[in-house]
Amino acid sequence: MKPQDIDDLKQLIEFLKEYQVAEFDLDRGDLKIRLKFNQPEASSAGLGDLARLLASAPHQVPQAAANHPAPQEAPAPVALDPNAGLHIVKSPMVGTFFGSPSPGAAQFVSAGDRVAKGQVIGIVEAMKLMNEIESDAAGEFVKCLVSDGQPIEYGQPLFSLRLG
Amino acid sequence: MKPQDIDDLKQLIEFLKEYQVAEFDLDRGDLKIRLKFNQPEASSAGLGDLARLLASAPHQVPQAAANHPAPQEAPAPVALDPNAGLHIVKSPMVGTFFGSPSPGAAQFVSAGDRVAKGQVIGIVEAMKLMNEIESDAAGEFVKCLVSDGQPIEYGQPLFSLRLG
Amino acid sequence: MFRKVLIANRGEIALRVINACRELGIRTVAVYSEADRNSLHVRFADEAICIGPPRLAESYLNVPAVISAAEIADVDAIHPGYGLLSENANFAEVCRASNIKFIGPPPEVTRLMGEKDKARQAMKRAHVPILPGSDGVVATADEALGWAKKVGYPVILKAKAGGGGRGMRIVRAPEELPNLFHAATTEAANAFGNGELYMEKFVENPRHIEFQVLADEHGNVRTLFERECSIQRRHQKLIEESPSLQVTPKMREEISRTLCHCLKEIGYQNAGTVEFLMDDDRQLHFIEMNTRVQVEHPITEAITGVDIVKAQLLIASGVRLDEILPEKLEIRGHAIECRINAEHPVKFTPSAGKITAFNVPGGNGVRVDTAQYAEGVVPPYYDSLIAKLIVHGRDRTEAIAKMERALSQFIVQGIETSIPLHQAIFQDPGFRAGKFDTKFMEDFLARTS
Amino acid sequence: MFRKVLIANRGEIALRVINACRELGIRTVAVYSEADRNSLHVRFADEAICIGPPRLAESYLNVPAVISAAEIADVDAIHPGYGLLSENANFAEVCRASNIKFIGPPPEVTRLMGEKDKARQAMKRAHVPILPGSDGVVATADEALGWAKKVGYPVILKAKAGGGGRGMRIVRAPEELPNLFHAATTEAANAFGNGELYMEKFVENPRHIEFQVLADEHGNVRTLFERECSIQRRHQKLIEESPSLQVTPKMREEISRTLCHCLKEIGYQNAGTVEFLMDDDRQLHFIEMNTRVQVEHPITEAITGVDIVKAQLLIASGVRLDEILPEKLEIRGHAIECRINAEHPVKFTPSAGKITAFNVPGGNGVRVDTAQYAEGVVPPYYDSLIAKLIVHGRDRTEAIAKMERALSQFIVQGIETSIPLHQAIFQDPGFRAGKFDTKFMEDFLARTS
Repeated sequence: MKPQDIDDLKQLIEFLKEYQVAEFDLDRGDLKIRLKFNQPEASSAGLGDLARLLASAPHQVPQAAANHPAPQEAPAPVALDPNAGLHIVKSPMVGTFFGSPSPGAAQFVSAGDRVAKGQVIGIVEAMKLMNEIESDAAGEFVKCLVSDGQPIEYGQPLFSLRLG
Repeated sequence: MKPQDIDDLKQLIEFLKEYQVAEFDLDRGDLKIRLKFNQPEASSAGLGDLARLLASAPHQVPQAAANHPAPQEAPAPVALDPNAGLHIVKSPMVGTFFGSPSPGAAQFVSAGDRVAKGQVIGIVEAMKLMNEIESDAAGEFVKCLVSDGQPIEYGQPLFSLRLG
Repeated sequence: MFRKVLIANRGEIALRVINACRELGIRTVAVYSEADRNSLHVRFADEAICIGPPRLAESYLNVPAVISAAEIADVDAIHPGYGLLSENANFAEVCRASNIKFIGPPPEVTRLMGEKDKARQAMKRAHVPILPGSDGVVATADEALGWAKKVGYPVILKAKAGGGGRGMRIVRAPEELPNLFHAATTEAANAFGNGELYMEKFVENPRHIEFQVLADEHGNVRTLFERECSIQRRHQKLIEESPSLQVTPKMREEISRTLCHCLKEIGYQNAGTVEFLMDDDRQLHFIEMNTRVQVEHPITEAITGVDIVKAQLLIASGVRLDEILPEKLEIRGHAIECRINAEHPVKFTPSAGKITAFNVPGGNGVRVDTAQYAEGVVPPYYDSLIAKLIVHGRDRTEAIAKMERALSQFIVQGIETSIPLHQAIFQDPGFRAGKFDTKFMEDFLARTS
Repeated sequence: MFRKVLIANRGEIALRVINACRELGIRTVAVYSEADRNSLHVRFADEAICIGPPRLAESYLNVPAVISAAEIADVDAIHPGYGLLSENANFAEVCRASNIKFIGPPPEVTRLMGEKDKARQAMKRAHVPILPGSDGVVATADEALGWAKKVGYPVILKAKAGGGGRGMRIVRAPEELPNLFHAATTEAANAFGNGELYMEKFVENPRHIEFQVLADEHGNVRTLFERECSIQRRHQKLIEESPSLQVTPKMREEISRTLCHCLKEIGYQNAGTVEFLMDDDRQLHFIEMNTRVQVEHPITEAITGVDIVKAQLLIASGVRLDEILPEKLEIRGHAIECRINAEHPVKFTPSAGKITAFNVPGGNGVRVDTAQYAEGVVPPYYDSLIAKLIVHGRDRTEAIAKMERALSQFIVQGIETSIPLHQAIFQDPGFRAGKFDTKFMEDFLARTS
């Protein structure tokens, strides 16, 4: 295995872990991977249900004000996550998201654009201040995960990039 | 495998461990990896403490009345149990134990005696009635586990026998 | 005051009594079956004695085992809780013979109240309103036809030794009577070993309203107002509240005065509950008396500030009522109780098993009486009640809001509970408006299923 | 009434406010740091917004983050709880500028009470008894020597911007004064960015007694009697009770009347607590005012039947005090609170970590306010208070018995708690007899260590 392969694998596992994957099989050409994470639940069968219940409770995003579009659902379970393998830029603050410098203006970035680290890719308005959101990595811009005028919380995923 | 491969593998396993992977299979050309971590007991350590606390709480034998001898402690944990390997005759009722038919009389049985199934080996007084306790097995009488006049509860070990 | 008391019960009421004893400085002895070894009532008593295997008849209902436990633990008194041996006059007699104080009325009174036809006559003599009906036992179907004609259909035949709805038949026309009479007497004979019946006028969809009483051993009787218990399913109360919206201050005052007089005559002692039906005209009619602490006693505690279980202990140790109760009792606010049962909220099938998560609501005006806990086990052998959730607000509106808030925070995982059912009832406009009678649950379940 | 309220706090007080809102039909928005994602205040709010990483300054004390959350959630009002932003006048001003109602007094009043020397002067003008001391700030050590001579040693130097014991020095003789003055002013400057000091007569081992007040926005002020909070360790209260055994009805009446007059003059609004020292002669002396709900507010709720947090919400929405409080407030029984902290009961070191078992006591007269649960985590970043155990009895003796019973049933495993310390204090004859002052804990720990 090449170092690159190991790195790739690590990134994969990190990713799987982050998304709480339990088992993972891959069969592609000559490469087969099968992976299964420790299930804390399984070993302690039924214990700590309340804690888990809380951990898995749907994330209550604030109800949007009248003039806001309906808030998106929290990220879907991993198995269906279209962001798998992508780098996620998260919001460093609470506020209202805008993808363009002013109403009607063009979006900061569009799908397929190359994005440099530090490049402004969105705005979060908080207390009437427009805070520029810079990309924390370089790569190809894949998608904006929130919509214009949407209320967002600290740590909420805003964009996906393909690194490199 | 080259040292670099080993190092890579070590790094991989360390990594897997850190991420609490339970099992891992890799099959690539001539390289096959199958990995499964021990289920750490630690993962359930500390869960359900209250239930365990209750299960292990010292058994509160009633405080003896003035003329009763002090109640014995509940049986010690198994590892130290001097009755290990012996058959235990338990009390079928709540009451006060007597090892002889009347005060001053000889004990029903003594250590080393052969005991037949159904043989009376003690008395439990309950509501002024003397209830004869019969051995539920045949064997050699080893020991009486309670003392005369001691209050006993349902299911409390009374005698130990060596079966056969 | 007693030095040491044995609690001949299990679950939340055993813990309730243990708490009252501990707060009065009385040493406590729990008894338990093998199924309850890890119960909180065992853990929180000063002493605990295993009295038998899980089956009720061999443990909690096993009189010799309970008395033996009391003797070896050398207790002064036994508190029977509710259910189990609490209304067993023979048990109270054995206690007396064993020189152990039974915390409840004397066995003669328990026995009188257990013979429903006699209790009815005793109340009638004391001018407590009763339903028209037979003077005591009705020996034959023919005699029953005569009474029914006098009383007017519909009538209800009830078992003299009755309880829990068994040995009861509603008769709507004379031609039905003979068959129903025989069915009832057979059922009563099978259930209670006594087939004797008596007859009452049948009230369609009454409300169930009961009065809490306390009587000391010196001839003093007081009532602690009423409880409204109409939300029930198959004679099992689900929700109780106090005060009742239907009882006026004048009715409360009149019934209380009559009851105090009557129970003094009878020689009643300790806590008790007098149950009434309320008809469409808001008239109350005595049906029976429960001679022990009631499951729903905490709502009365909430609105009066009186600790009923402590009062029981004090009364049984000879304390006079005027030392236990304030001179003037007042109703303060409104209290509601939900009985949280381990059962399917729709199918009502019991749900025993291990509780995997347990979060009880707390905060202002919320009381929870439970012997359950996370990792605790609900054994399949006993009553399905696992917790009582009691709220106290300044008025019914606040109490309802509080109950809704508390129910939403009462989390029980691993078993099914009646919590979702309670939540649904609290959404019902009829319930919220206080417009309901004992038919409420039947209609509610028909509507929502 | 408000439609939607944001709760700018965490832990039990956040849940307390959520409960009050829910019971009033107000929608709730929780804010939380990443460390509190699985907290009950997040779970039981209608909406929840993550406002930052665990560190207080970046989340719960981050004014822009809290205000942004309020804006995106479109709330009418913010309840600050206690601690955190609750006495931050700037935060209250930002709320006002953002058109969000801050549930508390106007920022001007918060600021006045935050400047301890000015608060003292305001109280003095209104004839609230204060300790002899300087007229406002003492600029130099020389000036301080002059005041000290007038007041009489021992005196205490306090920081104008003070709190938590910082910037304080007791001076027992003139020759000590200059050095202590400089130490205090330096400490105050470092702690509060303001080195200004004022001087008061120092009372040896006083009792700490505080009065709960409620003021509406129409000029009406009422007091809800006093709380006794002398059981404290390093200015951290451990046990509070109400009423105080030391306050006579006459004192209660007089102080209440003076406070109502004074707070009306000042333009006080919403809930607040006026803290006094009581000296050996049972004289009360004002020390400071807390302009928010107090940790120990539930004991006042228990004895008065008033829901203080609901009162805060109602007042802030413009309701008049006479619609919130009964015409006549009475003290009913006796209430005691124990603050259950996640800390070693002897060493007092904080004990963060996962709670593996959690059984809260229940039953008659027991209230638990907590946001913790089995499997919950106590993060290392915040206050160590994990639960408040409040009991209410007909008198102090019953309340003590109830607390002992409840403490013995409060089981927390996985972390250390102060429960064993509380149990030991309740065994202390001095405490039981009500004979204690603020030096109690120091003596108690010396005796028992």
